[in-house]
Amino acid sequence: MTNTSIDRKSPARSEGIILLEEMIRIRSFEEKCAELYTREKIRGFLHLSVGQEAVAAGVTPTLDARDAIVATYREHGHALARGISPRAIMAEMFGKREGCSRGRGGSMHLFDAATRFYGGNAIVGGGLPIAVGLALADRMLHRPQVTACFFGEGAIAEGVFHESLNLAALWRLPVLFCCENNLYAMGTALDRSQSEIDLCRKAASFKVPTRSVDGMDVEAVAEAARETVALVREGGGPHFLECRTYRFRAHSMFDPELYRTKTEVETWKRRDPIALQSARLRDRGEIDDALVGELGREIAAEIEDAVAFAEAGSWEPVEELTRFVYAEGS
Amino acid sequence: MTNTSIDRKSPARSEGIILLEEMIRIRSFEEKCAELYTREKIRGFLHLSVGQEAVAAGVTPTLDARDAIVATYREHGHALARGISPRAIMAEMFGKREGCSRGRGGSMHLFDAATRFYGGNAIVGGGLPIAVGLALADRMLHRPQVTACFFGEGAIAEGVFHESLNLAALWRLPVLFCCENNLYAMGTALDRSQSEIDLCRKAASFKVPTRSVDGMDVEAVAEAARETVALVREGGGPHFLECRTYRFRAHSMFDPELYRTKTEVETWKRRDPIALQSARLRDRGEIDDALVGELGREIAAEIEDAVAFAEAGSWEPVEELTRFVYAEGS
Amino acid sequence: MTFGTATAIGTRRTTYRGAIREALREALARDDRVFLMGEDVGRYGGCFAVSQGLLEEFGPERVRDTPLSESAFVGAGIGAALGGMRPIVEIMTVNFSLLALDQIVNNAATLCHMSGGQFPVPLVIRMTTGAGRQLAAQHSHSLEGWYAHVPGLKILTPGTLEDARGMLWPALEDPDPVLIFEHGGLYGMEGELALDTGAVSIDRAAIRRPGEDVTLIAFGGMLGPALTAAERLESDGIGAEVVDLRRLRPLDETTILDSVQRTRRAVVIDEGWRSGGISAEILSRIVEGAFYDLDAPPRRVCSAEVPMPYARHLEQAALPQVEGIVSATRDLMARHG
Amino acid sequence: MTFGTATAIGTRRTTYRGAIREALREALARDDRVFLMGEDVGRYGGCFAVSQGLLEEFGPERVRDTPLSESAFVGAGIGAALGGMRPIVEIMTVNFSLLALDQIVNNAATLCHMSGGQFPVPLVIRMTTGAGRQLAAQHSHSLEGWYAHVPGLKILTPGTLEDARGMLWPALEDPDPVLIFEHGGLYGMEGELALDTGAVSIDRAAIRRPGEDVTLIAFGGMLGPALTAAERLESDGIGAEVVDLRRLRPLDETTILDSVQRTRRAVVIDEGWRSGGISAEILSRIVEGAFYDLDAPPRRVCSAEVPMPYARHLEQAALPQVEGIVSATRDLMARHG
Ligand SMILES: Cc1ncc(C[n+]2csc(CCOP(=O)(O)OP(=O)(O)O)c2C)c(N)n1
Ligand SMILES: Cc1ncc(C[n+]2csc(CCOP(=O)(O)OP(=O)(O)O)c2C)c(N)n1
Ligand SMILES: [Mg+2]
Ligand SMILES: [Mg+2]
Repeated sequence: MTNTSIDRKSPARSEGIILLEEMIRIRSFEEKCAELYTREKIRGFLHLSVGQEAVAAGVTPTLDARDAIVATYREHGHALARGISPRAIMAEMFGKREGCSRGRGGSMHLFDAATRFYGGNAIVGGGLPIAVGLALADRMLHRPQVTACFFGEGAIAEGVFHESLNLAALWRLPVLFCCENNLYAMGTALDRSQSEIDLCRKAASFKVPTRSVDGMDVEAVAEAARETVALVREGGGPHFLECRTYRFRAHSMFDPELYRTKTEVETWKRRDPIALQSARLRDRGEIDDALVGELGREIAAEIEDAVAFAEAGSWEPVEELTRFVYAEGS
Repeated sequence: MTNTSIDRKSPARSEGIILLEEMIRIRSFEEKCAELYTREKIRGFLHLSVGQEAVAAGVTPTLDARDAIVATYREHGHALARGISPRAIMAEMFGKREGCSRGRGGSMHLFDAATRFYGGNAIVGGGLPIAVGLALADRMLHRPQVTACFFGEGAIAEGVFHESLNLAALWRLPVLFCCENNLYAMGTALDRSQSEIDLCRKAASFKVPTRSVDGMDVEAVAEAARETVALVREGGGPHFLECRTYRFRAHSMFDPELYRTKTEVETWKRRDPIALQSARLRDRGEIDDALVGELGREIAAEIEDAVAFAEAGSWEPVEELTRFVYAEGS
Repeated sequence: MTFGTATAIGTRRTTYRGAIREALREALARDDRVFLMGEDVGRYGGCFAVSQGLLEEFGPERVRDTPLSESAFVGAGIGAALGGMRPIVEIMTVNFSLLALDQIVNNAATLCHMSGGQFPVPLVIRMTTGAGRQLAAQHSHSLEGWYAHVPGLKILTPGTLEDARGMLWPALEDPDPVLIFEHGGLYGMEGELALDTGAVSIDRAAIRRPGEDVTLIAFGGMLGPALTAAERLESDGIGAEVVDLRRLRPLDETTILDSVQRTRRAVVIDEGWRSGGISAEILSRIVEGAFYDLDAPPRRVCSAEVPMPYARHLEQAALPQVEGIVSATRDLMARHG
Repeated sequence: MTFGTATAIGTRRTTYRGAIREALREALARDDRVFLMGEDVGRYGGCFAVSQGLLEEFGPERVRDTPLSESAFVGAGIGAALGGMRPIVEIMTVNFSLLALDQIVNNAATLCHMSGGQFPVPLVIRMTTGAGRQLAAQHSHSLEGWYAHVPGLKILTPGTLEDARGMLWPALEDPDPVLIFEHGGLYGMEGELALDTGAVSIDRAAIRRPGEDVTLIAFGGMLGPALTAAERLESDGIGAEVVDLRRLRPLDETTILDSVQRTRRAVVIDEGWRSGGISAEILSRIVEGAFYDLDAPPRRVCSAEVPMPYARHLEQAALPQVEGIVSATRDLMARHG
């Protein structure tokens, strides 16, 4: 952050405003990504979380700096909420050397050692056992840390979900399994992918305590996450948190959306987490038009800055192509 | 079967006696295998089901000839109970061409197209999706058939168990998932492999109906299986049948049995399914010493015949080594 | 089975994607035992839009969406094949096939042999392979050559519209498990196809371009670059023959050796990683079968040994390019005999 | 790190199994971050008795029995490595590793690169490989050469007691994922080991027997047969040099080429299947690096391309045998230069 940088966690702003701000940041960032995708600045697969911002914005701040995060290919929001700089994320999407994965990962593979952000995994379910292992390391090294693992409800069909929950439960490891249930895995609706659509029941079959929350209500998400993370940190073993949410946009940029109706999407849009939180804060008198305008301008500036940074970034020299296939100095 | 052949399903014998007879056949056959293993007639891995005979003997006869079976590497009992000739099975264990897999499979890979016996799978959990697929074929071809899939409780930790149950439940396929819960997977006790040791609860989390039965009581197993198979056949979708049993002998021939106490084994041996059924039949006045002696002699002769057959068998010519890597005429 | 021969009854414009869709439609229409199963093949219309419209045409029993359970639905494909069906299982991308590898290698490839011939597995598995679309390290592998190591499997790699259209039917008629690798970069490839194009023979490699001086051996996504390179070499006065392997297992060694014995020089082009790739097998077959005919050691042009990077310039640098093929070939021609 | 050099301070008798156990014990004692995890490594004492006694010595936290969940416990190994531990994950048999292949290939092998170097994965995975014990088609694969195709992994194949004893420590010190393939047929191999044998260098292949006329290249379970063949050839007056590859990825091409440039002839022996096996890569490297030095085309002696049959005579016929190596070598020597 240079001159355009903004004090994102201004103490003057209430928690509710900070949550709103984070959601707006994510939304704006991703809307910008969509635009940059059509301009071919960003390539490959691009998965936006528009509509689901309350999950990343609500859960992530309940973690400590020493905690770890494992996410999916739909992880811009988590990366931003974790505090990875928008510049580094945007540069990554541009494939630039200044990107948080040096341009090697792209949208689906954001990584950041400083904030213990372990990706950005594009294999559905692939991150779950990694989270279990991170938590195992914490346990063996007697560190009071939590690993938060985000995944979609589609991942629950993968065998590795079950293996991972069982292992974590058997060994009582400090993992928060956070399921973003947006009702679809690409075009496959939950009830065509699971014989039991009550996902908490599935988790409970491993004796993992569960909680389900309205994933469109960012304050509810934050509260549930805070309480659940505390339980995990206190040695309560893994917990499963279902956030019931919805993806407003297509699965990726190549999705004709044949599998759901416009009406369904519109109905859910009436529960837009940003609109809901704005309305609540207005009701509470915490925000007014002026503040909303201010937030918007701050964030827009931040994103413009990130785009400019990414544009100005450099290309990793082709000679370095095979660098990092193995660790440096190995 | 030649001159020594015995009318194994003599109508004069009651169902209880037939169940007893089948268990004695399996026990005797496997005790013989153990002996032949020390004589190096049988090689490789050899997994005996001694103690668990009530499961194979009780469940298998409740299936029709048109039904299919998928089993594990501990499948001699299922193969025998299914009516594959002891000769063909023993010849297989000897590695002879006359074996039910032409000597290519051995103890862990008994196959028989005539009785729809699809193996003999030595990958824990590996047979489950195959069973799902067989049932899918039946459904798509409108055949009122059932596929019975046997597996140990250890397989429940494998992701593919969950994937398979979900798929079968989602599509309401006619599969009987029969879990032989003998409390150990090699040396790993159930409670060190599962966070939830009530296996029916795990199956129920897929909305699969479940039933648990005393796997040492062959009549109870038979009754439970009969009723469950009927439900599956009638279109009730997949069912999960847990048979609570115990393995009296080592996991395989290389097992020092460090993981359980002699006392535990002895306690279970007091519930030997053969002894239990014999006692019951005596109480009922269905058998006496004479009949028991007769059964023993008949079965001994049958097994001697099988061993002689296997001994006299031929070796597949080495020139045929690569035969069957691809289908004949492909 | 009769093979479509390109008689002059006219052509139509289509794409690789369209050709595969047509093949699927034909198979579904022609044989009741055939069904398509995989993630999002139905309602979504196929991850790469290959199966679009088939659900509407054939219904959800025969165009069957599955949950995200690669191991179970591939295994179910094996079971359904054993049970008398002719399943076509689609795995979205070759990387995800690793979640089903146990079923493919431990079951599909072994059952026929383990059972002494009683249980062949007439299963077709289709999947997308290859890089070039900036999908990075978990969506860009080229593992078809890797799969070709496994006895019991057959491996097809359509690189032309004809093969995209024609390989499915013989794969379905084959009693053994056949894996078809569709290159993701080719789905949009357009061209003319004879109106009556149908099944093709999958027995032999094809000489896609005759030449006398050097043999370029390629398949799938690398066929195009190999042909372009051959054209460029033409202007240098180098006559490059281009062999399209088409099937990686079993390999058609005869066609390879015949060509190399004539040209006495060979360059193998493979999008897979070099070390231990199918390119190594081709080199070995050439050396074992035609050593004394060679004027120079055969060459390989392969992908750099790196999990595919996202950035376009790095990805392109990792992949075999026309220039690389041309310069390797020129270099080879300059070697003494 | 210092390497044990065989100074003459005496030897002791041990086995391949015992040597590995000793290496495990040393690693567990020496570094608190090290732990062993896998199916039945603890209470059972290890499927092949390798880890017997370690649970009693180091307790259940560090000798950790897992459920039958290959994908999850290999993935957990990756996570634990990322979290600062030095996990040794045991997979009972190479075939079962296919259930974890997604984690190995899509995660362990890619994370360092995908993250731009931020997240190397210092994980060691040990597994049993190979045939010869009549375990049939689902327990007898030799896939170490197959794994060697994957960038991001390192592949070790101990074929001697020294390497069984000494490869684990450098594997643990390596910042990248290292797979160690222990040949099941070697566990009982007995011999003398210098009292102070410790870690070995894993950088280079080793010349296990010098010779001038031909180079036999082998590793793991095939090293013994290669050495025996070399002795037999001696009596024919053929001096066979035996190169033990030791590490299949990265390959030590220098040692291979040095030897072949001297002997001008090579035979590669590999228990893996021929087509697309590591044997093909070795042949290719030889041809690419020493074509003009060769007096005859290099040869391969590999396993028959068949899922391993159970019957002993068939299994033995499928596997490379001393006689086969000897006759292939003799045949090669008879070829003109
Ligand atoms: C193992 C695997 N199979 C298939 C895919 C292709 N794929 C990518 S995202 C996706 C849907 C996942 O749905 P869900 O887990 O609900 O997450 P969401 O996309 O809804 O956030 C699929 C099928 C993949 N990436 N990995
Ligand atoms: C995927 C896989 N992992 C490990 C093994 C090794 N193994 C063979 S049997 C067995 C125990 C299985 O236990 P369970 O399923 O309870 O069956 P049981 O042996 O008790 O009949 C193990 C770990 C295997 N065959 N397959
Ligand atoms: Mg979803
Ligand atoms: Mg068991």
